[in-house]
Amino acid sequence: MVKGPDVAVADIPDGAVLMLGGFGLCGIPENSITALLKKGVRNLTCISNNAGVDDFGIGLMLKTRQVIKMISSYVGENQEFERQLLSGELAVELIPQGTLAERIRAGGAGIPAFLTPAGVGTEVAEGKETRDFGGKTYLLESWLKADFALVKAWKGDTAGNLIYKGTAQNFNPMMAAAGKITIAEVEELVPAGSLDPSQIHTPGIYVQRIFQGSDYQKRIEQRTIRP
Amino acid sequence: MVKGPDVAVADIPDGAVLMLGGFGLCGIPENSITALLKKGVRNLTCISNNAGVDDFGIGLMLKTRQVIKMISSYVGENQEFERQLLSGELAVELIPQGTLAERIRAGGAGIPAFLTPAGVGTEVAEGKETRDFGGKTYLLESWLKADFALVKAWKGDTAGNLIYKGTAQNFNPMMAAAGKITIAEVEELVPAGSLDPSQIHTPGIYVQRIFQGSDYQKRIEQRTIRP
Amino acid sequence: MLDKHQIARRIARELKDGYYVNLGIGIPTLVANYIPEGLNVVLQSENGLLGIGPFPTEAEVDADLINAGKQTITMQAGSSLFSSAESFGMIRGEHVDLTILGAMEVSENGDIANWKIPGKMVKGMGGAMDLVASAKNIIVAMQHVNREGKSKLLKTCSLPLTGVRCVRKIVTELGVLDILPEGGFHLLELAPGVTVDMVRNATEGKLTVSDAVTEITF
Amino acid sequence: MLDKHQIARRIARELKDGYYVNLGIGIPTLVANYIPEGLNVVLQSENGLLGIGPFPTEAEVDADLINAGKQTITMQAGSSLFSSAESFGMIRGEHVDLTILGAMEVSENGDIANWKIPGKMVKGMGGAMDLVASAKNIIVAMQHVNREGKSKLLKTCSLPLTGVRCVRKIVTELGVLDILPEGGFHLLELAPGVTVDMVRNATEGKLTVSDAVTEITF
Repeated sequence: MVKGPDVAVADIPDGAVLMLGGFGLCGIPENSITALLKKGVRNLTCISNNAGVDDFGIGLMLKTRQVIKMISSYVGENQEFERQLLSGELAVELIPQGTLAERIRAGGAGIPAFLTPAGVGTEVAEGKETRDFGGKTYLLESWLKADFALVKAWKGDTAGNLIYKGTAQNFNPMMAAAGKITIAEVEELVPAGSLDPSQIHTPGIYVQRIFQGSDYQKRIEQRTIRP
Repeated sequence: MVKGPDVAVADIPDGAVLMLGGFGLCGIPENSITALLKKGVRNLTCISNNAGVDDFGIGLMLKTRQVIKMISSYVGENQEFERQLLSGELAVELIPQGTLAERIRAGGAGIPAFLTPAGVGTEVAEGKETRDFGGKTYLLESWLKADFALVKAWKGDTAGNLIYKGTAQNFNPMMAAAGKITIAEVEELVPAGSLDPSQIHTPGIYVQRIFQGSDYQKRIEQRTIRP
Repeated sequence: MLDKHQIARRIARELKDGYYVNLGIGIPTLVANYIPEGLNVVLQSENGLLGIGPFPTEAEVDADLINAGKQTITMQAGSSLFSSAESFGMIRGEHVDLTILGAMEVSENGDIANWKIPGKMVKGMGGAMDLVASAKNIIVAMQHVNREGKSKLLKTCSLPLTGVRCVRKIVTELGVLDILPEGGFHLLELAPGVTVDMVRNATEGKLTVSDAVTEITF
Repeated sequence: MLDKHQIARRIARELKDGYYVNLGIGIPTLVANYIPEGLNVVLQSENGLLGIGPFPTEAEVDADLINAGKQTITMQAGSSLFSSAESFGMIRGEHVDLTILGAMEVSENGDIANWKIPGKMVKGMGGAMDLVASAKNIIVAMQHVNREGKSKLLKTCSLPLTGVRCVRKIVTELGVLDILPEGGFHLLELAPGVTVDMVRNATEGKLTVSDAVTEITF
């Protein structure tokens, strides 16, 4: 348990490799991102399915030029991102979403490489080893790990156990396991023993630091209403 | 939804490859095993972490000589098993427990092969491809699938969603995903919509047949009591 | 000619009872509006949900419940929520019965290009490469020709590929075409007011025509 | 000489606050009885539980709650339950701080044999190969010599291996020994009434003795 986001991210150094949970703006570690902005840490590599929008999420760290490389599957909601990419200020590595999810899962689960069919015959396969298996071709993909994983959950306990809400689970559980240091922020932090052990999405063993966040904005990208 | 275990296993043919959930006697598909005994299907290959005990679980199917091969990590609680193995009536393939779990998970998740360090330098590595990765040696292991997976859950709904109780989860979720046809028996079957979507351990997409079981014995192998 | 709603409506006829279906962004999303009465179809969202329900009312909107297009959604009875790793395990493991997605180009051997236009901003492939590499059955909803009137049903794709030899069926504004196992587009149905020659002119790749071409009616 | 409870008690001193620990069957299980007061140690059971509590009372017995030795157990506050795939992901991913297990033989370079005796019934390796291949730190609880008085701390193991170059520390009835990174047993502590010569005679593999060998006291 740590006091808050500023303490939680205090030792993240310039040049660190980070994982940030979330899909779009859903389930992103809002408080930790704010603390990283305040801290001003630079030259970050960010592994995250998306790169936020211009004025929220990882987009805020792009604006302040704290990120030098993004590893993502989809980055199409961000004009500042586009500008930096075209000007060469920012590097980007695009990975098929399922491969990204599985590479992170492999990082946490101690599996250095695995085979997947995604990307066979496309530019994603360039330079990668292929294997045939039962008449189908697969790519050998390697694990991804991070110096720090920043995840966001709905409820957490003092033992580090996490429960996510709705589709805010997404990349958070795999990232929690793949970070050398995992920092979890939760909307509600309860004493160990308050959560049902069979409903834990992320066991506490993966979480090194946990704090109760505040002022969640939970922005919606595509508010779509039924008439 | 099917009416009961006899209907659920009716089309399992002689020579089928089955997966059976459970760890020891905890979380085993008791009703489906009883139905297989009744049906008398033969020449089965059973993938299961253990082989039951002499008078319960898979042990019952060994007694009736319905099993020709076991694929397991630990089979040490069964005298009939020992007799058949030594006499050559039964084949056995022993796999490290984590490798077994991951190979089944890979089968369900469409990953034909992956690297694991378990068994490097031991007889488990014989004939297997090895790979060095970051200074450590790994074995290439392949996926496992089954014609039918027989799993047992605590609660289930008519959409096939499953929730396990305690440590009865074990191999059941991966097997549910790795069976071409997955048959789930549950202690309590409820209408779709009765279970909290965020607490589902096995999403219904993996389950082809579900029924409410009865007369669960839930035998305990090592009843250990605190004074 | 079909408008995008009619394309979606025609594709919806391919659904079968008990199907698990992944709908891509754009026209495919509209297919949900035309699921035939009485069919139990479960929609998968690759960000971690089985059982997408209708869009929410204003009161139901929940920022923690979105689809892969980042739209707010609701859940059906019998839904389940899970991680992206589990979700793509489902997809890669061929548990999803049908994938419906859009395309910029499709080739006569079933290659698909739908993620990148060189020289333009690259947004990323998202989950498209995983979906097309693993789907048991893929139907593409697309325009037959581009704005300049050039065919998008080609001998070989000119754009960077998303996947190879994977598309089975295409529904365009002009009609319904299968991709034959040996290669080649095979015209099955025509949109109202469309002739075989119109399809022939709009198709660069090899085209054969069914002996029993029918007109799509709604 | 130490009895098995004393071996467990000595090993318990290696625990540190916040450790996640996997305890093997036999003597390692007894370590749970000697966790020093005030230390927060979480026990992992590879069949899918973090936070093993004490054995249950008669009323608490639950067939659906067992440890990897198939014994009925309870859960601590803050426990979590999961599948075997997740459990071995934890183990393989080196999230468990310490693994304590038994052995039939250990070699001077840290190889361990504890799963099979050729010619006898083969029970299987269970999770032992996964545990020893991935543990950040492994302590072995074992007898220094077998019933015939022959050393079990060997130059090379004679039995089929469970894992290679993985054991870091051994606690036997005679004392505590490290395995040096360059190979060789290194005696650190002696059980009460045991001399260095007794250890030397009972150790077939290369043995060095610390300049500061101490006696184990409780």
